[in-house]
Amino acid sequence: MPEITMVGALNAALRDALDEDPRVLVFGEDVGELGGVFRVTQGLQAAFGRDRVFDTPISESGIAGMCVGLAMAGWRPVAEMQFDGFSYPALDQVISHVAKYRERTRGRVGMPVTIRIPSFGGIRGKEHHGESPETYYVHTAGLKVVAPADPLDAYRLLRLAIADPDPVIVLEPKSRYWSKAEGELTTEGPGIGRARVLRDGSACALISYGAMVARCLEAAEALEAEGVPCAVVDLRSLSPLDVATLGEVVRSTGRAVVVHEAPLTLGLGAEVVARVVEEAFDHLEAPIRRVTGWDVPYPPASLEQVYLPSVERIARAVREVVAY
Amino acid sequence: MPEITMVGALNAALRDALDEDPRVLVFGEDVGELGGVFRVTQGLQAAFGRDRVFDTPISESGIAGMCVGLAMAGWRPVAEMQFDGFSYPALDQVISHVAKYRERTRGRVGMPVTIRIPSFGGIRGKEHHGESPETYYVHTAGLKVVAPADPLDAYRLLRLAIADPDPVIVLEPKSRYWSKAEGELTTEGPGIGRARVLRDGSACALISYGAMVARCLEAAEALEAEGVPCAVVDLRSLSPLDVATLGEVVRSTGRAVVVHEAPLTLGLGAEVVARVVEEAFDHLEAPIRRVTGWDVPYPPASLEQVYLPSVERIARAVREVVAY
Amino acid sequence: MSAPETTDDGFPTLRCLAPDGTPVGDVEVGLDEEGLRALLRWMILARRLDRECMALQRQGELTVYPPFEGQEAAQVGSAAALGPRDMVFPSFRELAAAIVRGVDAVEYLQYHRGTWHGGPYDPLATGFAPICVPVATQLVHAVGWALGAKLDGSDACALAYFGDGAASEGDFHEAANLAAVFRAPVILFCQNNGWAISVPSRAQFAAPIAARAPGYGMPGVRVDGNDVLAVYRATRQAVERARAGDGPSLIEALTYRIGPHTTADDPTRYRDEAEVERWRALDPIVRYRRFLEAVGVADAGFAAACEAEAEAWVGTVRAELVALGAPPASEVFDHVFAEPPATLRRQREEALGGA
Amino acid sequence: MSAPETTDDGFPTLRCLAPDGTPVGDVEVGLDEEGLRALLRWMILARRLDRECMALQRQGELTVYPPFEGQEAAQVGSAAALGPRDMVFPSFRELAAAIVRGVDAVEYLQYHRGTWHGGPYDPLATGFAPICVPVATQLVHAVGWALGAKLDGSDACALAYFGDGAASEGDFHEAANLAAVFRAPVILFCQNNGWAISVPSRAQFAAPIAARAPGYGMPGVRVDGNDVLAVYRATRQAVERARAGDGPSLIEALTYRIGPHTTADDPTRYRDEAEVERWRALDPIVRYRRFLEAVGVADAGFAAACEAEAEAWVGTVRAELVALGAPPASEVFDHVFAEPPATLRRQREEALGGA
Ligand SMILES: Cc1ncc(C[n+]2csc(CCOP(=O)(O)OP(=O)(O)O)c2C)c(N)n1
Ligand SMILES: Cc1ncc(C[n+]2csc(CCOP(=O)(O)OP(=O)(O)O)c2C)c(N)n1
Ligand SMILES: [Mg+2]
Ligand SMILES: [Mg+2]
Repeated sequence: MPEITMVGALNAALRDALDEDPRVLVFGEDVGELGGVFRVTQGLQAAFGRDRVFDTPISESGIAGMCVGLAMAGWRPVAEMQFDGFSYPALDQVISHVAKYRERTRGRVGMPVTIRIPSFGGIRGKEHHGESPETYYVHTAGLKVVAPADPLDAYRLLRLAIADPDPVIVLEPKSRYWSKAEGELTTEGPGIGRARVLRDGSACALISYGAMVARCLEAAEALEAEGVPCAVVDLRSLSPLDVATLGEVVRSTGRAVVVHEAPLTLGLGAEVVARVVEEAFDHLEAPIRRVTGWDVPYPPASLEQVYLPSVERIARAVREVVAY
Repeated sequence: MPEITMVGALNAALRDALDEDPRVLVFGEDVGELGGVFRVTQGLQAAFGRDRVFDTPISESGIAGMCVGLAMAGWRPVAEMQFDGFSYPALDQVISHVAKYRERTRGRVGMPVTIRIPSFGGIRGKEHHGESPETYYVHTAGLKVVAPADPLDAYRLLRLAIADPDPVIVLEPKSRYWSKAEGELTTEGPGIGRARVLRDGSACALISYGAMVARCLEAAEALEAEGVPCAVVDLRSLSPLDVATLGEVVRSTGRAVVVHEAPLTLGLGAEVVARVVEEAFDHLEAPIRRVTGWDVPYPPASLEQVYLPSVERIARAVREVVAY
Repeated sequence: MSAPETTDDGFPTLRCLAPDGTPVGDVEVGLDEEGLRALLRWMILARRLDRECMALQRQGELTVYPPFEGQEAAQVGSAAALGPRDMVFPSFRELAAAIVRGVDAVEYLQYHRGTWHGGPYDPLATGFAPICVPVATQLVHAVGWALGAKLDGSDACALAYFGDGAASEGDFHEAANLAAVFRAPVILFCQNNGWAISVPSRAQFAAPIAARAPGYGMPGVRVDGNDVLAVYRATRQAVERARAGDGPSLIEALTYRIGPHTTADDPTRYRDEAEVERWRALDPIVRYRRFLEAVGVADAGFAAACEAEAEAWVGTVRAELVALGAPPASEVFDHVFAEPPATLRRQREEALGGA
Repeated sequence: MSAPETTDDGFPTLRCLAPDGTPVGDVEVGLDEEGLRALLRWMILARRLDRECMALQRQGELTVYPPFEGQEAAQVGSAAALGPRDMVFPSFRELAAAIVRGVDAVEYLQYHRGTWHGGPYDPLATGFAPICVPVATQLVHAVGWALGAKLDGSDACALAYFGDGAASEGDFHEAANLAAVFRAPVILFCQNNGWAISVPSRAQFAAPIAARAPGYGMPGVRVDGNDVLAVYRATRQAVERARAGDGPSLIEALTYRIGPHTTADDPTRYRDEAEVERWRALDPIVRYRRFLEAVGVADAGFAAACEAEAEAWVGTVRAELVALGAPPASEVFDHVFAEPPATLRRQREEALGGA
């Protein structure tokens, strides 16, 4: 089986979705001829034509708003926001309409809308190119939010998002776009709403998603060598959260560290802590630590590693929690 | 001393700010001749003229964006978003610019911007008129966010917001606009960043803000009668959070219930739980409960009391926590 | 009688009937006599219902209500120009258009009764999208729907209503530009009723809204919004254009909101009664009725019959409406997702017990 | 030589010089000989620096760089028409304009070196707002600033740059409309360089951008953006209008991005080399230099001297730039608030230790 990058897997997911369902449309800024600034849509316009894969003017609010109308007309829109920081002009349409339309129409008008957003930092990008927007979406009732950590899961989650009858925000970790994996591209396996335990370990649970999963695995490796075996949980589905798995894992470890790139305050880690406290209070042997971005705007390239959770920061937090 | 409503107190705060600082400007939709749909700006245009108090077209993004330019030109803009649900078109300007401008300019260009947003539910409003947008703002690094619970603190917080060198989002609880208080209007007292303990009690801490503070006080009253004395903390400053006070109170009660109108998931309660766990883990005798709005769009008028935390729901949570 | 003052800017305004009902332009708009009478009937029904709603609100049977009195011609004339497979994207004041589309008034009014959100009726079956409160946001929905219809090879079109106030929003621009670029079969229909709550048109923009159309590469027409024939004609033309694949159009209908912004508003705080009186004299129903009677398409008996029908109808509407109970609490949870996730199921249980 | 094809739409394009430098319009733009020469000097300096930046990026000294080659006249001509108290609101490709404003190139380039954000230079001292990446967002900032200047009774004005791509954003519309309503002294200056990354103008809008101006009630001018005199003249006029209290203007400068969108872009994926060649032949520097030499305002020695100056200058810029170290880690925390709150101070400590 050949290796595939995350970009390749996402491209395959779009291709297969376009192929299998004639109602799927793919559009956004530069997704056509260019194939997207990250090449995720490469070749799709040539394969499926300009009616099904097309460029839009730079109008993020319009892109999200058109999704609403297209969904009403029976289409299954898959829109790309070019970067995390440029998804914000669409927030009003997403919060006020995409998320609420099914509810508002008592279920008569569904919103099978997928919005893909290349997200998070770590690529030495300029300001507005390293944002972690998940909180804005996770807090918004009516949306589902997923963030894959590896190519195979990226394929699965994007396919599931497109097939979902409800709106799904897909946060693609840019810094992992060129990471590779080997295996079958399939929609089988854990669905939206399910976390994955990537590694077992009794000392502490590392809970993360997106690009930070790789750093958690690295930290777990290092900690294992120190005699501190850590479980690693990839949340995948940021909304709905897999509360059952979280509870189960932390009830067994008694200790947890949550890791994400977003700023600390009201980053997803806050919700994870709250849920873990609700699910596993009697089993907790130490406060849950959050290793996250700081409460600052995402910094410029030469300072981004000061901001991003490092393997060392993760490991230190685990050591502290274990020593508590 | 005469009684004053929250609307009256906010009006007085704007009037005093306009009076004391000639660089203060007040603008927004219908704030001029009409005096705002809630009358918060009533009489200000007549008193200070059309240059300092003026109507804008319906352009929330433009309103927030103009704040940036006006601040650069040395003004101190105080903008009104007409309702919580109509503040979303301005999110891009607020997140990408208002919050980041000082950072981006290495402190050379400050953003002494105040954005007032009549917020939260409980007034039998239509959809988009009962939103609790605090998470979007609290998670955004570079902003301060306050939410007063009573008229005197509304005066204080709005004055402090306007005087603050950094951008402050003021979430005004609509359902308390016509609540009354007696006392001196003053900026003395707790600043932005400080919570207030409104009531002492050893059994459990009720932590809330905005309109829910009144319900917490009511619940505390009822619980006191049952022999369950509760402390009530009014956060006031949602960002920065007064972590020290939170820790102190919960270290003494060992139990806490957080109450807010916003949906549960990544509502401010999640952050409060996470902080309390960090600050008071060894003192916790029960999991912290969150009594909040559900993870659904704000419901129509005839169902809003199904959604809003009721005194009964709050009291029940306290009883459960105390019985844990 | 002089033309409304807002038209004193040199920009042409399409008109078929003078305010007194005399033809001043081509009155052959392509409707047969029955069609012509239908316009009057709808306007009469709509006005009667609008007034009933004001009363219902005063009596506590509706929460807040935004009346459209004065705008009947703008709404009826435009909605009547559409076919059954077309889709209307309303703002929040388009009850008259909803009636023309066949939306059930009681279902619609659940919105204002506070028992449900934007689309208590079936938007797809009625061709009338949910009531949309965040102004101008519906315009991009309409463009998306129209693009979808075009991709389906259908000749259906979308018509989106918006106000003069909404025209200042970014979404207006994105919708107009996207429509033009994609040649989407959509009609952007502005009811310029002179006011956005308390803010008059002149404080909202510095040129006629219709004058924006050339900047997008689409036709822009300004029409006397109190002249139902002119509105019908302009809309019909735009519809034909859309069906022919020639893309979007912008229509600005000059009209006036006779009543308050909503029942929560007190317009005496910001506008002169004299202005209201001037517009009252331009009443769209009186004008059209005079025309129909003058040309012999309807007699006084027809209007009387319509009024009687309206009376009976609003009686039924009222009766059904006040009989409506609150929806079950479960409604709060049951329409958020096609399949509620475990976390939401748990909340539902906490809220409702086993219900 | 034929005019750029994008102008074949009947909309007039202001031009002073033909592509070969021959005057085709009034070339008296109100500049003395020194002023005329300064335009050439700035263009030469700018181009040389732009090319150096491309090299610096290839050598790993800059992260990503957006070149402006081909757009020198559009930027220099417009920026030169401003006074020292005016304020420029750039997008992200306006290094040439920054140079004219006196922004220090090394400070500016810290942005592209990845050592700091949008405004590494002092925006207020230079009259040049921070680099602004979210397209069109800067336009409303400019309107706010201009309104502020007007309220101060100053005759200063703001000039905001934006691209053809940015013109599709809602913020463009809100800015234009707000500017018109408030009669704000602001110039909305569009560099229509034919492309928004890979999307050509024709897929972005269906009418000239300048044609949008009447819809807002402001003058709109389209100008040959490779003709520095025409750009200067159009901007000058707009500036005078603004200073006189007559409000905003919209200028669309037709130009072309000769290079890639940024150094991360490969334009051969979406456009023909032939198109690039056609525009290369319309080089703004060659055109203007021919004119100056023909009318005897500058001789060949002048251009040579400018080139020598540019060479030496970019050498210094390069040396200073590559000598720049990474900023201290504390920078991540120290500019978020005027006074860091306790929660942030604690994070700072956690990140930096006692530092
Ligand atoms: C995005 C947004 N901002 C503000 C509001 C509050 N609001 C409701 S109606 C209205 C005025 C609308 O004026 P116009 O578009 O002319 O419509 P009309 O009320 O005259 O029918 C405003 C500001 C809103 N509904 N949506
Ligand atoms: C709001 C927003 N959306 C998307 C982008 C990503 N982006 C960067 S430049 C660009 C194209 C801009 O085109 P144009 O305005 O014509 O400027 P040019 O690059 O030609 O100078 C895009 C889409 C952005 N910067 N901002
Ligand atoms: Mg109006
Ligand atoms: Mg461009």
